[in-house]
Amino acid sequence: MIKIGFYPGCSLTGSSREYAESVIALCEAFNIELKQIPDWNCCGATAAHNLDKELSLALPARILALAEQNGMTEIVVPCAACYNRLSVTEHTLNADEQLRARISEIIEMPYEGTVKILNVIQMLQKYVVNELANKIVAPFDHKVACYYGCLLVRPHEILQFDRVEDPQTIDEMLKLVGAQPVDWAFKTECCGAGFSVSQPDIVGKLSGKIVKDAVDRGAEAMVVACPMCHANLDMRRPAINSYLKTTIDIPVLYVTQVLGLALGISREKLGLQRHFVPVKF
Amino acid sequence: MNNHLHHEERGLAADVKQTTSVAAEKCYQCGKCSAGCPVASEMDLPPSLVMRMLQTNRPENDEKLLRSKTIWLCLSCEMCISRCPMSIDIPKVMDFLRRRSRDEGKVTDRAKDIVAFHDSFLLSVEKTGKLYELGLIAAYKMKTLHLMQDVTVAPEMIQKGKLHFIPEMVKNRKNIAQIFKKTIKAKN
Amino acid sequence: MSRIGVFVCHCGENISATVDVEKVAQAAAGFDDVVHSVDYKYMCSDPGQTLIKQAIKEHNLTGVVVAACSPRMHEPTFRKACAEAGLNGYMCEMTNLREHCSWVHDRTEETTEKAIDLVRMLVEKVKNNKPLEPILVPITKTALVIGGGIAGIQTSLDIANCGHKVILVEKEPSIGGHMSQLSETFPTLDCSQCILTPRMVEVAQHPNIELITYAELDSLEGYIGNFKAKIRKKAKSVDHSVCTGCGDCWGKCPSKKIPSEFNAGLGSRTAIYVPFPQAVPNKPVIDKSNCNYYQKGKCKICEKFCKPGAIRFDQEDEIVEAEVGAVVVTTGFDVVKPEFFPEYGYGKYKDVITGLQFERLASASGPTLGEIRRPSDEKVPEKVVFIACAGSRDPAKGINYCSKICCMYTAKHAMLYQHKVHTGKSFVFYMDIRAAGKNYDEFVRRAIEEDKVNYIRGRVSTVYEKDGKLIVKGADTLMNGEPIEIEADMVVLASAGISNPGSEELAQKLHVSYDRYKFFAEAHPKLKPVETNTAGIFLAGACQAPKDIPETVGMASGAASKVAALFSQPELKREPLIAVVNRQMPPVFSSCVGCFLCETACPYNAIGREEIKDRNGNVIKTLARVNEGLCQGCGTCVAFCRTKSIDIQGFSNEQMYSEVMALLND
Amino acid sequence: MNEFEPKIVAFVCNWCTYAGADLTGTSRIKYATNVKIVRFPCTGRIDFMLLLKAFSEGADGIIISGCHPNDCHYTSGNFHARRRWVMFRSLLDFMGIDVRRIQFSWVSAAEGAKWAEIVNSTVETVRELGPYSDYQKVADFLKTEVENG
Repeated sequence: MIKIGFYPGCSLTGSSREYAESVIALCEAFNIELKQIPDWNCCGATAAHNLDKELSLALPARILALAEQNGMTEIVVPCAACYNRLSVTEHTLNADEQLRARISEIIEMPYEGTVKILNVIQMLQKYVVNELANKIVAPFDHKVACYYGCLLVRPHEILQFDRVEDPQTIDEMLKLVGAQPVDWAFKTECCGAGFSVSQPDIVGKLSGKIVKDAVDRGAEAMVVACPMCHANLDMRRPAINSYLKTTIDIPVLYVTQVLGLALGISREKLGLQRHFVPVKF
Repeated sequence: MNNHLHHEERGLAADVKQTTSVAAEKCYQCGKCSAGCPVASEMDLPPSLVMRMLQTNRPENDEKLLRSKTIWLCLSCEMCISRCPMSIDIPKVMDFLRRRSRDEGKVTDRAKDIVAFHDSFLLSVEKTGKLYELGLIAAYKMKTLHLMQDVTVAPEMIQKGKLHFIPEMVKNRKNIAQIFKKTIKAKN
Repeated sequence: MSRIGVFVCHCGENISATVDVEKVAQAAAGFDDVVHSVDYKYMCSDPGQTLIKQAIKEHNLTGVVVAACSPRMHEPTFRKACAEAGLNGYMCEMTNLREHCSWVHDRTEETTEKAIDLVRMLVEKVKNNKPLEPILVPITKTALVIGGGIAGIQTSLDIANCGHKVILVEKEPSIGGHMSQLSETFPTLDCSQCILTPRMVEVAQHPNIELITYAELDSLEGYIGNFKAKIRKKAKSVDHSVCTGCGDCWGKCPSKKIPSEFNAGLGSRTAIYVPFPQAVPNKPVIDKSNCNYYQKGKCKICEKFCKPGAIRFDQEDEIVEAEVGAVVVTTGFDVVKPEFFPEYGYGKYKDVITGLQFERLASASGPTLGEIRRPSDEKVPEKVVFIACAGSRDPAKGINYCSKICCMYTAKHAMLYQHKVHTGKSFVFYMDIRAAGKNYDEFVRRAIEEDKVNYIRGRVSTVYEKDGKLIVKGADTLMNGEPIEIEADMVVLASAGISNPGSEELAQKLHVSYDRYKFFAEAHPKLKPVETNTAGIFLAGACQAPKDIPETVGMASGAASKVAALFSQPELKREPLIAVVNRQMPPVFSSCVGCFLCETACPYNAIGREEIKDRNGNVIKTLARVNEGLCQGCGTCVAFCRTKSIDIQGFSNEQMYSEVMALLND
Repeated sequence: MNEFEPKIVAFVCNWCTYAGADLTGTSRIKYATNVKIVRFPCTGRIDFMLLLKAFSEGADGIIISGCHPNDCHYTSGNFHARRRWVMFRSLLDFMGIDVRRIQFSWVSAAEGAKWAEIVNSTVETVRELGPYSDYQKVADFLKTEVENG
């Protein structure tokens, strides 16, 4: 049994709980125990760093400090936005001792910077990929457009995850379960991110361009690893369709849902029924 | 010794440099940022123009920047810096300009929805330690009076189990309150 | 008792703006043994030098310290001036108040104090200087030219025409270099091959030039006038003395799909090949890495069809040795590789090509016979986007410099395209137009005004393919950064010029400096552009930095004239800054104890042994002895010598000690 | 403010670091005035007894800088210097001299900015270490060395 620290983040307990469900289901299948960071808080997301620098560091620092307090050396952060905020905080505070001391004082907790932060793809690569082939019961025989968005790949100097232009990690992983990734142009274009509520028109336009390109290239499904991207591409589909002046019904799946389907995990356990755009396969 | 003679720098660009270490004079106006920015066409000032205005070091341009819609439209997607030949951290500059704009009460009316959303978001985090989505939407609607927006989405979210009626709470809320008090609230 | 003169230079205001030069001169006047100390506006000028000469005579000076710029710049100037006034040149030292003081500090008291310290150090050193005489060495009047592009061709011809022998070494099977790949040349649009080919033939036929193709420098030893070069001739697998160049072999070779280097990958060649029809020599070589016989052990079709019987599968690499008196490096440049532009999709999309590839498309001898057809489907592109500064001036990607030639060739490309495709539309994304040169700006204006090329000031963010079109996302910075999208059929990148792979290795073989981009470093950016820091080794062309053809040819002739000047002397005067073993009166003879640690340390095998014999011919002592022809004056032996018996003239133990002590005991 | 201003001697080779320091000047990059350069043909020429002598005469810090490995104008002088430096460092340790007082580095003719950085960082390091006061130790050592031949 492998034990990893787990930071679900707010979205995964609410609007994107199917992401959490599918992550947990997948980990179960591979005998990985996810241990939630006790009493975790919101990372502050875009709002905090838009409005206050110290707040935008203190909120993630509290999360990481709690993980340290509980003896965790490695945590998985499925939400790309949280992953980004936590990684940037870790990087910033590790590079500036004075600032780290100041933030420690704000959160009233010591923070050493010892916890390794993994996104869901990195966790899968580390613990799951080698065993994946043996467990496939229903190859995911569909054309997919893997959508990475901004937060998984930028800033590259800090995240060091995949290359900034035309990343491949998710594509390569999905090939292992029988999917056929399409070569498309909008893998790392922004979907509109935190404007989902405040600027739905912009989200419709930006996400519209992304969805249209995926469909134009023959994709049958879009695959994401970020709740914000999912919300914009799935929940905001009416805004997208009204921008595109057409009806596009390509479903948007989390990468963990696609892997789960290939392993034969039930649709309910993976939370597919929670999507706005129905998943028909 | 080592007391190098520096020209005294003033104005917004100097403040940007001091806070973010981003030197506006590094920008040679190639425009690659504006070319790649997903929201450039919605902006009143595309990112390369923001950098140019900082370079001019003129009070009236500083003022225009702080009252621009651009700074609030920036999505922090980091496309600009990832392709900038001079590695200029424009997102960091935008962060700085947003904070300065708020501190000086210069937030443009054209961005009030965006700022209201950020405020509602942080309010939720301050009160509960986490994001309470239903509360966020309610607070946002009260702030903006966009009462009818998304009236169809919310019920469907509830039906799909995506919205809680009761917020999840951090146990140590005192700790969270302290964090807010020592950071964002200390300045306002 | 020494009588030292100190001469403090203002260098216009370069020094005097931050250093109080009068104070320095006054302070120096107070140093022990300084009998004369003055400051002057320009010491290196004629009146400045006269000032020194007069002072030497008037004050009977035994040593001179010039406090001015870097000795790397003007040491020879002032040593010569002293010699003219009757003071041995090596009794003159310089201290660097400009590069090491006034230019790197602000105007403070500390700066002037430092300047005074620097002067004191050299005053103490010069007191321990000894008069030296130059060493005379013979000169081998043959030049080695490395690289057979236009720079190497021009250099070789110029040296050969002065009546000296030249060995021209080229690593490819033919000379010609990048210039032979170009279609037409700016700003006159004359055909590149038409002007180059006659010179290539002239090289091949010149009685003074020995052309060695398909060969590289293996090693170089020795020093100016007396180098020994080892040249590796790669096995051609063809006996060129028998081969007639008939072409039967490459007509029959079954390996036909090898990307042609000459066509920048846009066409293919065979395994036994001549790179292009006008190649010199026009005889083939076998590319072993792509030959069926070498790779799989079977084929030999070329041998079967070769009527003269010139194929030699068992030929091996051969090392030839040559004695040369000078070396000219003319190895040229390269362009950045595909992985450099992930955002532009180069390497991923066939119709995103480099400028060099466009040259081949536009060339009458190219894969499309000069018609502009895009690589993916051979259609004539209706819309072409040219992206200038693709890689250049991009510190984020590690290239800070301007590649200098792209503005001009991009204008030329757009112009050629418009001439060949009358209905086509062309766009150039640029940052600045750098068209400094005779008739250059006029040329660019012609592209814009007469050929209607659309110039857009802005850099492209990304290029992606959609429905057979390349979508180019740029911005117009003259329209306040307004985003622009162009659906193009082909995109041409003005890719940055970079140093050749292997240039670092070559520089190390030659012991010459190179810059951070691995371009070879000239000895002085303005006044010694074709020299390197190593005497006898010269540079020409784009191996020093990207440059266009006229500049390359000018530099090549410049390097050739330096070689010719060197060869015009009967013997060479060398600096006597070499090691010597001390000699004392009998019965000691020398403090050298004959341990010969110096012999093992010397990188030049310059230490020999000298036997001291008594009257009867019995060896009573064996001493180390420096061969002054071989010693280069590095001084490694000095640091190794335990008895301080070997010392280096000009940087002797006494000199260095007194210099350091002067600094610390002020 | 009476900050301690360390005296630092730089022993550099003529071909790489001296030229690199020239480039610092040509590029007008500013650095501290504490360092004075002594020009050698090659770092291989530097007799490390001279460094001890410098310490014994009141130097607070020393910089030794030459060509990068493989780039030596004289093929291998810098390798000899490096080897000697490794031995010398243990001698310093043995004598109780803080090795941070000596900065050993490679600066090529193209690295003007690097030279300024090295000067400034060495000045800072030595400034923090304070004035070098154990020179008597070195002087004694040198004396016995000389006596022992």
